[in-house]
Amino acid sequence: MSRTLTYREALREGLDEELARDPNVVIMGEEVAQYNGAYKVTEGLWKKWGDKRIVDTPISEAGFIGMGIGASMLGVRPVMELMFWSFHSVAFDQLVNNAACVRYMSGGLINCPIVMRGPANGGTNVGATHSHIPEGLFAAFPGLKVCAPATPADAKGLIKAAIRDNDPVYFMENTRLYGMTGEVPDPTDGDFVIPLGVADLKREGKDVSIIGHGRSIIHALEAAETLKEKHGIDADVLDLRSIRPLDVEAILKSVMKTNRVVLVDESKGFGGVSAMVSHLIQDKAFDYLDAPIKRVTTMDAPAIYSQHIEDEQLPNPRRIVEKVLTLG
Amino acid sequence: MSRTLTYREALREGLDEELARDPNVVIMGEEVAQYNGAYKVTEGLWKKWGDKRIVDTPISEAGFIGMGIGASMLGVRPVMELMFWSFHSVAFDQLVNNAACVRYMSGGLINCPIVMRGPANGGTNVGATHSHIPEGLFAAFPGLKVCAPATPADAKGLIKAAIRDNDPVYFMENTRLYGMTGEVPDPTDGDFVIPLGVADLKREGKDVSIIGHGRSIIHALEAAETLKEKHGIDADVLDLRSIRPLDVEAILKSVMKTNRVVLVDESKGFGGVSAMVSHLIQDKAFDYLDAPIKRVTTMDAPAIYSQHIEDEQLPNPRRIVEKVLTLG
Amino acid sequence: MPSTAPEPYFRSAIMSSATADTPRLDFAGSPINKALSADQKIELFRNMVRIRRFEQTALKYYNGGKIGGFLHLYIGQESVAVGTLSLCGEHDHNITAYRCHGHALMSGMEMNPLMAELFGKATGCSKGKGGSMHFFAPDKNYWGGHGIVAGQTPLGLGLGYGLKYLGKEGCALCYLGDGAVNQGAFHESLNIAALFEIPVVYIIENNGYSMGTSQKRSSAYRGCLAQRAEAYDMDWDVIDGSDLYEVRAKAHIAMERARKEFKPSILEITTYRYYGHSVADANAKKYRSPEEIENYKTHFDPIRLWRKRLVEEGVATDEQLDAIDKEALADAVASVKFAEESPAPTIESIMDDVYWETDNGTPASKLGQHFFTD
Amino acid sequence: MPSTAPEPYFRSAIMSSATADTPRLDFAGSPINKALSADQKIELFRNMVRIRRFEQTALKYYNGGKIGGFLHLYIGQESVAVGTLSLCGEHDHNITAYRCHGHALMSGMEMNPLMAELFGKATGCSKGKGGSMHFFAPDKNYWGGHGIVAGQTPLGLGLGYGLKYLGKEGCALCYLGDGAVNQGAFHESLNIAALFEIPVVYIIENNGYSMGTSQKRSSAYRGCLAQRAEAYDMDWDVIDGSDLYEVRAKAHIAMERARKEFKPSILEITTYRYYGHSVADANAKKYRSPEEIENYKTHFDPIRLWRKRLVEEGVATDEQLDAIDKEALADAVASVKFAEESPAPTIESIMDDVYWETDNGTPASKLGQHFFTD
Ligand SMILES: Cc1ncc(C[n+]2csc(CCOP(=O)(O)OP(=O)(O)O)c2C)c(N)n1
Ligand SMILES: Cc1ncc(C[n+]2csc(CCOP(=O)(O)OP(=O)(O)O)c2C)c(N)n1
Ligand SMILES: [Mg+2]
Ligand SMILES: [Mg+2]
Repeated sequence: MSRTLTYREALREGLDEELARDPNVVIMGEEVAQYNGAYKVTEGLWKKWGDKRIVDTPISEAGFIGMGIGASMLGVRPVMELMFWSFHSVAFDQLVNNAACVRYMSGGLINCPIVMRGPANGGTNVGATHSHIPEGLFAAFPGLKVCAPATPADAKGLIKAAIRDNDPVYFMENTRLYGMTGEVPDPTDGDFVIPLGVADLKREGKDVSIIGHGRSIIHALEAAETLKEKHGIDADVLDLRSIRPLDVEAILKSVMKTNRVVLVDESKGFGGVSAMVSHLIQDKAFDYLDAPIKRVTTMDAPAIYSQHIEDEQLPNPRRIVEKVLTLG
Repeated sequence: MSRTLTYREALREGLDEELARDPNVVIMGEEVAQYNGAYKVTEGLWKKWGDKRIVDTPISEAGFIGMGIGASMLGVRPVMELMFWSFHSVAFDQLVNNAACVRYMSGGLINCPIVMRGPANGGTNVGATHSHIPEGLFAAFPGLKVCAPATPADAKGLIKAAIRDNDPVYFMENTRLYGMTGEVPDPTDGDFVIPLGVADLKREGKDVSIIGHGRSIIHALEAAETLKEKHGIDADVLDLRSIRPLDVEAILKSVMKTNRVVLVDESKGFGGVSAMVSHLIQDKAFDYLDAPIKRVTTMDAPAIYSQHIEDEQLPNPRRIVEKVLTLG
Repeated sequence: MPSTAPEPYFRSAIMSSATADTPRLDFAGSPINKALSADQKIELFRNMVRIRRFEQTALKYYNGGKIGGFLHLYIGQESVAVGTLSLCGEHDHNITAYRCHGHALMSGMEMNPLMAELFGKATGCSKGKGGSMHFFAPDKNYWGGHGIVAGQTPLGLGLGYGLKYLGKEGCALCYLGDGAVNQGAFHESLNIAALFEIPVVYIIENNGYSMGTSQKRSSAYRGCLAQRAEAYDMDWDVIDGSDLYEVRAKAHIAMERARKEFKPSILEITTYRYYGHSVADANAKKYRSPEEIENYKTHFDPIRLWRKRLVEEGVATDEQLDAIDKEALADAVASVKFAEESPAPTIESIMDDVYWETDNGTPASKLGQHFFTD
Repeated sequence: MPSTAPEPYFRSAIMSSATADTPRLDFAGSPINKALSADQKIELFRNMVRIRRFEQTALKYYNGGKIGGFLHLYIGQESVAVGTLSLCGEHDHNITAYRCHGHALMSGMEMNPLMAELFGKATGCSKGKGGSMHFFAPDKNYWGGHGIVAGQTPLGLGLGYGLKYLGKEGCALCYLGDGAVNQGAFHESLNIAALFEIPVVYIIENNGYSMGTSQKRSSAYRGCLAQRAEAYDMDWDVIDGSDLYEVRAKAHIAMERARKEFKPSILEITTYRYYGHSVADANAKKYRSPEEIENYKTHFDPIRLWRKRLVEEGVATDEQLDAIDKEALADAVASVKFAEESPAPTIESIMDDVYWETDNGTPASKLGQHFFTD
């Protein structure tokens, strides 16, 4: 059985179930408790779980995230909300040094079972500083894991896996997806966990592989319909879901089938997840490529505010369709 | 005429000349003045230029770098030393938001003519937190420019260009290069400036393109000699010098000539400058490639301390030679 | 200052205990206020109502879907920007956070480009690239408008440093919220300000809340937030933001010390916001009681109090002030028309304003690839 | 504490004015010191000389090229780690910066794995992955060894938070230097510590310098650095680090308040380092006069003073203490042998210890590619 939930509700259900499963799971962040979360992901959890388990923090990301990391070394399992992932910039040292390196520097004596989560996206007209897309940024640090669900079911399944993982997992949500609905298995049918490191073929095709993660997948699916209807092109849409670990096998499988690739990435053009995936594909499936790997990325400027054109700066179905058509 | 200078001396000469040229140039950072610089790049400058122009700061990277950015908006031209580029982690917000985005968010009303410089490398047995390689990280932010000289002459020429540039330039040096010597044109022969955005073919070959920047180039040149002597392979060694702006033309020219590419990058494998260059090459020179683009990157773990093997974690001539030989 | 500063008699965090009858000190007689002409006093009124009318108008169109993203209203806090910025001369600079409309207007920006910016239009002060949080006017010594909490505090330090470096006798005013005081960058800035003797005045606009979190839930402190200055051996004061005379009298002292003696300081100005954190804050009346909001509006509204004062002093009549108010509203309405009729930015314009060198087509901009859009 | 704390009578930053004759308070009579048995007092001596002998030996081999990277010596500061950590029970935890050898040894780590770590060997406490700045022993409640200045201060907060969360009655000791106090992360931690009532004691090891910068050139403060605690309404004290009794007496009070009342505090312990910032610091005698260094060594050396005390108290004879010293040196020398004979890490081992899941070969570790070496 399954129900229709929003992405937000699915996430919340996942958090709630993990709070129930393990008394060491604690949720922390700005406005997560009494205010019910800036984006209402944690709505109702404070009322249900109380002050100990759901903790409002001051606006001190380096301080409270570092606190969570320190507590995780002792066995607490904090789930830290960044109100926006963009605010990573003021906690960067804690995120890339303390969480990512302490296991290594201690020769494996310490581990940090911590989750950092929050929305990581542009497209909400809040300007450059609030619209960073940091999946590729963090995936570049060995010691960290990164995932980015595109659907309600993935959001629930992956947040549960992230919380159970014994390494730091950086979980990238999307404010533009919070209200989106989808089928999510019923809890009475058993624990619903989606492991990290497994991509999901969201649409099966044969002519081209459209590969991405997060909201790009929603765009890709829409683009795929257009491609099919208007151009007779039948696309595979592969949702990476997890950026690190990365399901390279699934990527190669799709590419070896279609021989043509368009990567969709909300990052700016220099780098991002897609540059990495591009390199991997040409390295491992060189002989299968009938055309250069193309990407659809965010136009390479800081995020613009204007509500009239921000969606044009970002990848969108139109831009994906156009890019696929350039493959000839 | 030219003299033999160390990389450190060349940098210092460049700084000194710019201090003389423009009274608004000011050097700031931890221990840059009275201590003469942790790595002695600024040695003697405080004595020569005094308290106003050479400024010691507290250990407050977010504070003093933000201060430099604010002052640059008013027309001061600060050259900020990060004792290690690794310490970017505590100043990240200032580096990627305030410096990179304020021009954009103000619709072009404000500019930040500032240089951030310091060593950005592994290989000195100082462990994971002190050995980050952030060229790719920062190049991913539109609004920033990034360069990384490999030789004394490039160090001098590029630091002068960086200081004169009206955009923020992040200048990546290397402690393993500071003591290296090379020819640098004599100041009496005129102002020696190397513009950003121009790669330098450090060795001319025909069989394979080895492309990188910074210390990787020194390794690449050594590898190229071995390849020539032992394997009869004649390599182009292209020094990017500037990561953003990036001399894509020079890259393509080399690749179209050799049809084989090995990228060398001290970054970890996920991302880095090399993933981007790889993507660009396969995109723009797809039909010229006789083999997949290969990379030599730092082994994908946090930087190890042990002096016995850290150089094995990093790209080195042996690893480059081996990689080139895999191209068959 | 600390030793002679009067004890704060009203603080927004403990506002419920203050009433209209709480006795107030009178700062009208301080030199900087005595020096005000009638016209200047009226001008202060005009500036406050212009902010309020501009924002009320913006609110209407935000609710009508014409404005994107966030809209952090300054309504209720007008006396802070107006009082402090009224003291600025040609060498004084200012910078603030995302709640920046008041500072922008008081710095001398026109309503048209501001409203157009909110509407995301090419005629906006930031060409539609900044939005509500990012108004700038360097030509008016106004440096924004910054979205990352306390991220502007080192920049403000840099403005002060720059003034000193360039030999200009002025000071930098750097505003932040009561929640922003707990960001590390602010503390780093304070230490450097005191150590380097930077002419910067940090102004905490204490409206009692950071989003839904009251001051008591976000900060540990002795006495008040400004008192943290003592940690850096720095001066501080607390100011009742509902009284324009007090704001000016005390800020003037701090600014003069910055300009003449290179002494930085922290001023904490108690104030209140009438609306939610941003307009989208649906909880605004959950974490604050309606009574608390009403009490402030009724007894401490800075515009109402200033109006009363002007009338009592015989500086202006209610009719004159009404006319000014009307004019302000008319300007705001006109700015909407301007905004509505302005073109949206073009897609190509997304790529402008990233680099000075490319914008200016310099030789440097011709070398190498600057942009990497796929 | 602030109101009753005796005025600091000796501070390293103003050390030149203190001499051996400067009158000292006697903390021998405080309960926690009175409770010490003779053996325990001798043990404190042993712990201090073990640190010194270990480091002197390491220094020799660093100069001989056997140790890579940095080597930040603790010599001169031994009483701080020994005095404070001697107060720790099974639920007390500690964490420090890169100058971490003393804390590691005093937490109960053996010399062999520490020396092997310096030598970059696989038998090192961190398998050769951490080096001098990164000693760890979670089994001994010792959480390192951290290289980013003040980066450990939020972690220390987290240890205290974790203890409280897990219902353990203990406290966290978090050490930092006098230069580290100006990092934002420390201030954020202080506010949270006070606000959330976290059982953490921040210990500023004030050796007067951050690299070549004296306290006066890096920090603005009133009275002393610890006094910054007042900004957060937090307790603080200043301690003469050359007196082990004083360190223990005052730290005990702070730790008890943390454990029993969840009151965090800042202790500033004045001390001195005899060598450069790290061994590679060639300027060590440029920014500090040789007289200053000699004065400290002669009059304030904590080991010499403690030895004198033990002899005066009749707790031990010089001969007994010499024997302990010799033993410490012998251990250090033996640890070099151990380190020399140990194997270097293998190249393959570079890829271990990145992820718990891959190290433990869990099902999760089999899914997806975790590593991206080309
Ligand atoms: C570093 C960072 N963290 C969080 C936020 C989200 N945020 C924006 S404003 C705000 C509250 C700030 O409150 P305060 O400083 O009191 O200013 P006010 O809004 O009351 O003017 C928060 C949490 C942010 N913009 N930046
Ligand atoms: C964020 C950061 N900035 C700079 C450094 C370089 N650095 C290491 S130690 C140090 C001085 C610290 O002095 P202090 O805190 O007094 O500690 P001490 O060395 O005296 O024990 C500096 C500048 C660093 N490791 N991290
Ligand atoms: Mg507020
Ligand atoms: Mg020190």
